[in-house]
Amino acid sequence: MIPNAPEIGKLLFIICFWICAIFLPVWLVSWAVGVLLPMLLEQGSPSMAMTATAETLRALTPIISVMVFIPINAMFMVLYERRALALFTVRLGPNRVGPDGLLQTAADAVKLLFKEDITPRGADAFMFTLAPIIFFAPSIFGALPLLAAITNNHSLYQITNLPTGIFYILAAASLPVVALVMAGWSSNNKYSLVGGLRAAAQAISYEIPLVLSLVTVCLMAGSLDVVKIAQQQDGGILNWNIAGGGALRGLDKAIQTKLGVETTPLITPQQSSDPTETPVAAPTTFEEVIHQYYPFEFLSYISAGVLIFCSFILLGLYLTGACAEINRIPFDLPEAESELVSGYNTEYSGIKFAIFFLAEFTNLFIVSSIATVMFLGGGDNPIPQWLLNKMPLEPIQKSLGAILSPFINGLHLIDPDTFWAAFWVIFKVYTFVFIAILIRGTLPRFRIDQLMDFGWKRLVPLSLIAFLVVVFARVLVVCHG
Amino acid sequence: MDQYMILKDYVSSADAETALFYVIAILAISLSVGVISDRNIIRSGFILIGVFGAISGLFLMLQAQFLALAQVMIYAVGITLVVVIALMLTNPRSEREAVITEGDEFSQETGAVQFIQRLQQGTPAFVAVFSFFTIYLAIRSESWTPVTEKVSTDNVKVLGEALTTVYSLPFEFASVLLLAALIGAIMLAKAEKRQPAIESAED
Amino acid sequence: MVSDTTSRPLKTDEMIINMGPQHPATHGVLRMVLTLDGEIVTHAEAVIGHLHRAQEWQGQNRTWFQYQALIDRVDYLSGMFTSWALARSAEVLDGCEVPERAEFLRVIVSEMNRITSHLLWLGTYLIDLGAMFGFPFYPFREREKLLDLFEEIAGQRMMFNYIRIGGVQRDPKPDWFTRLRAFTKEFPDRVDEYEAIVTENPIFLKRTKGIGILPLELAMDYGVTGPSLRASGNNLDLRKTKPYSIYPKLEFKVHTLDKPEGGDTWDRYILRIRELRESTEIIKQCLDMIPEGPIMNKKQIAGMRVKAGEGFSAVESPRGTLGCYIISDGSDKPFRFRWRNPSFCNLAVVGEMLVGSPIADIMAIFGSVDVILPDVDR
Amino acid sequence: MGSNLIGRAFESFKRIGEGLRTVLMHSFREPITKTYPDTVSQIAPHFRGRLALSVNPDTGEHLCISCRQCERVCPDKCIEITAHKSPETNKLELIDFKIDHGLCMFCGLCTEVCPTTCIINTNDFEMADYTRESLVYDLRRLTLTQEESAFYFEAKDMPKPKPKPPKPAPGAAPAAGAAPAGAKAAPVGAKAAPAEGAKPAAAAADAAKPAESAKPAAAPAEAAKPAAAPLEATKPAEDAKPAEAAAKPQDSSTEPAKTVGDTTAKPEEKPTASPEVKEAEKEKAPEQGADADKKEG
Repeated sequence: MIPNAPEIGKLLFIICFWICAIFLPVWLVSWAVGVLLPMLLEQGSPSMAMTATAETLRALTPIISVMVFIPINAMFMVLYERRALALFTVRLGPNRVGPDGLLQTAADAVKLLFKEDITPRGADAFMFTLAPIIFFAPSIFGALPLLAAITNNHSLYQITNLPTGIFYILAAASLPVVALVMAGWSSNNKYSLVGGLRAAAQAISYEIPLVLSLVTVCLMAGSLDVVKIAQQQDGGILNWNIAGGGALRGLDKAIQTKLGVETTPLITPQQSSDPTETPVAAPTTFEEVIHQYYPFEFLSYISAGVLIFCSFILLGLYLTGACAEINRIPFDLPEAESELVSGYNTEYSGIKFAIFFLAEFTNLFIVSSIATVMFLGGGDNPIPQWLLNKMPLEPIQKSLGAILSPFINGLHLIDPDTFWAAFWVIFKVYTFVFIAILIRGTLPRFRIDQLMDFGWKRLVPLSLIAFLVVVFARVLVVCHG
Repeated sequence: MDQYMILKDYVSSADAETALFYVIAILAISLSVGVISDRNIIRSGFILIGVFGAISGLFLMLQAQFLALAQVMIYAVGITLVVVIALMLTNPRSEREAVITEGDEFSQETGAVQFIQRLQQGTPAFVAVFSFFTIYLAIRSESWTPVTEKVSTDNVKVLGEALTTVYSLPFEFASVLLLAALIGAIMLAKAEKRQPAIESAED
Repeated sequence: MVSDTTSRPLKTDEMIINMGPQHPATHGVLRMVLTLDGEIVTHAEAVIGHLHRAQEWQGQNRTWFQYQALIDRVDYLSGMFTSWALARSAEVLDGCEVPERAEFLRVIVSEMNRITSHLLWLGTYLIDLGAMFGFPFYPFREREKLLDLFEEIAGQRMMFNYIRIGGVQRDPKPDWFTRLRAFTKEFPDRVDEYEAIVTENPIFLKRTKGIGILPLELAMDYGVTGPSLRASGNNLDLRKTKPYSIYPKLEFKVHTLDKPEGGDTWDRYILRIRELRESTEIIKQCLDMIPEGPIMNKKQIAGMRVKAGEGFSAVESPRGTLGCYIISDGSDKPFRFRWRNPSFCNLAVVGEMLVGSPIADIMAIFGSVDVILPDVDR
Repeated sequence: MGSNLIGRAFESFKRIGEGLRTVLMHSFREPITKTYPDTVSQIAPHFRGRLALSVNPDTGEHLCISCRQCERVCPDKCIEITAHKSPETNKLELIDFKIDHGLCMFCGLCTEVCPTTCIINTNDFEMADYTRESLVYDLRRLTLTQEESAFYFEAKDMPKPKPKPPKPAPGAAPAAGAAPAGAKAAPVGAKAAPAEGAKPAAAAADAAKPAESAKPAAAPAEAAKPAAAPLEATKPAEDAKPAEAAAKPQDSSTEPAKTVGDTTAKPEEKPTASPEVKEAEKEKAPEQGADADKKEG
């Protein structure tokens, strides 16, 4: 039917294989470090030193799992990108190393590691070496707060849960620019210098719409804590921030009431703080629930619509800003191949170049996962819970539970909450990555002044307008947060 | 086991915090010395980023997460980067040239470089040390009442409330100042752009 | 200039950048010395000659028969046209008639070659503009099909040596015509696809509209020909203005954009896209009209001779007017050669077009003129 | 203005969406590339690939008549023919045929002027090698086998050559002179060894196999190299390149007993270092010294 079915099948196979290859070691390592070893250490009557070691191990779990995750993930993403681009360009893509080219990037990485590490004459050797490190480091520690968000605030990762989570991530994401300028300047190459300057100018301009869009989402959610934001959006696609930041939550609840599904009693801060409105004792009918969530009837409906529209704009703003922040096409001006040879990394070779390469793909992943957590409900199932309850999934769940219960209870091997959360996060994140690849395969590059114009004259005002509209529209609708 | 208890107590005690404070402070001070002593002005700009990073570490110790992160985002990355870029664009060559043209009052980095030169000559060093000790003594002599209550783990809310209630007037003043600076910068940039056009007309 | 920079309160140094010959986007071995003020080009100078192979001299030291094989290396993307220019000049000198079937074949293969040349330009131009990974493969895909057809009749994919003095080298099989007809049927759809991706793409429009404007007077002064000239408003196309071969029998349109202020890079792009469609139409007509008959009127032997005298002829190559001037002394070797290469004149005007544009536009402008470096240096 | 801006924004989104859709839809088309070494696409029969010398597909006799047309017409001067006039038949006889494929530009002019359609362009394009010297193909590597010749004669629609009139068998015994016999045997020997490296991509896979097996045979051929020395000693100095001639790998002299008329090719026969070769080696040493003197002088 589809002439290209074998190739698509191969790509899907590669995705499945690599996702297993990524998440199996990460999960095993974090389980071993965070659960098994402490459990063994604390058996019987543990000495204090052992308890201390166990605690340290638990505390170190997030960072160890991230360290394991990043290189393998980058390897997969390079291959994923190449195969997907091959699909778009009616080619085959890498298919020589390993079955269907599975090990292509591994081979490339090995090749890069063994290449000569050259420092050009006249370069500032210290800065030249420091730049890739500064570029790479934030992608490790910047991703930490996201871990708690995407694993349903798993107890192992709670330690990374910061009250200013999203702000921390943004601060970490702004650091690589310094590295780019540093690399450009210290290479003693004019093309590199221009690339570094472009990187700085671009990142500073596009950080504003990026931050503003995320701030607006935080405003909708009423928190800077990524875990809180992720948990707020639980319960299906209607609760996600993409659907107006919870503007459809009332609809969701109303449907549940109509269907007679057991609902949790809703406690919204607005209600408790608002003295005029007496707390309603669990509304029972569809109309009542609707009225409770959309108190101003028609105005509320309109503002809910506006909120949904705004949240789509915000997602667009965020993705545009993020694309510029991580130098993806069509914003890859710092390394514009046809203009600046390779921009800031022209002079880099060997492992330093590999680190730049690795960090770029990791940044893409992090940016996509931020979008997932902030807009698409993190690890939440898109199908609403009441719909899931209607489905005949009970026997499957029970049988699965019976099989898996020894692992869950005895060894703490599988945490069902975390597992499904991780599954949905992976799915959503790689969808974003796929969109980024599709854009890369289609669009030409901006020019630097057009980029600045677009950033300052279009995106910044748009993000400010969206911010204002959301502030006003949100008053009329009872959202979460 | 006892040793471990002692260690655990120490880690969570105020002494450890003090020790950490000194470590960060020494880092910040040594980096700042690096900023003014490095002969390469662009490199000293990069070191300045490190100084701001260390200061944000101090903020973190004060439980002011939001401020610390803002420090990193705005000062360390944003502003310093702009300064570094300005330095690169205005004269990428070393400061030696600037020293020769000492009378040039227009070029900005000449002033900065001269400052460094004089500092290295030693006369302002005395002034700097003197003023440092003055400030130090002033700080020490004042009796600061320590706030014993912990503000909050989530002090963003506290900060926001403070800015919009008690400190709203200073906050507005600061924004007016920033606006003025913004307009001034635009005017300067525009004036620069007009100039070559006039000159070419003269030609 | 010096007084300019010093009197300004914030002086920015001018930077001299050597773009090429190893730069990834200079289409071969062109070296451009750029003086930059920030990112704005204040002066541009193209340094050519890195690929000079003394083609004219080589021609004078080889026999006619041998030089036919060499000549399509001058402009490797449109070898049919260089061969044709040489063959026509020699035929003018020699007075030998070309069989009609050969003329039809010549038109077919050279219009095919025009398509391949424009397709390659399209792909590389999008690479110049930064669409590195997706689109550039599509034109190359169609180009491959035509190259396969070339390989079947001429023996090679780029160095054809197909059009000979007095005719063409080989008569293709009927199967070849069928395949070509199939290609002409599906090709317009493919062009539609290119246009869907590129033509109205807002980023592409931003990168090309109003960039690198070439006023008609400037173009005429520099002797610019081909699509670059037609985009600026002149309808010079030798196929119409000085009809040769069987072009008078064919119905086709010379696309010209009526641009009083001069054509920009987008105009040059859209003109080439239209020429792709027009060439397909020409091929279709030729396939319908091609008669049976001989294909060669002159014996292709090693010691082939051309009558003494002087001859000039020009053809409309994908890059513009390609002229060939020869003097023969009646021996088996030509006495003097002179090529009029379109790329040389088109490159000369690029320096003027670049001044005042940012670095990023250098490639957008330079690429839009479609210069082939071996054609410049000969 | 405002509505215009919004309208333009929507227009832009529409256009970008259209482009993205077109690109995405391409992923459902069949890929146009192939996994090259595994699957080789059909190459046109007239493709101008590596040059080769064909033999008569029916009889297996070499078609070259040493007319030197190709050598003359070659614009790159990459063909070098060594031939001499046979004293018995008073006809030109081919001794060696060398093509420097590193110099060749594959214009195919030599194939056009060849009167016997001996030199042809094969479909072989895989001729990468480690040294420039190994791109110089000699007679043995150039000559195609009978099957390969048949394939190309059919693919290129070339008229099949008539078999040569049988030559009068020379009564000269092999003992009469090892050197002329060796020289005469040259084309025969060339035929005996299957053309190495002749891998027509479109030809059947088993056609390539003998070529592969010929590779190990090259090493003994190198050993037999000095055998060319006596040959050159008797040869008139018409091809005044003694040093190069000496470098010719000729396993032909390993079969000195063969007569010219003997055309039965024995591909499986491996050249062995016979006593004659050893003798030749002994003779060669002074000869080479003389050559060196000649060059210096």
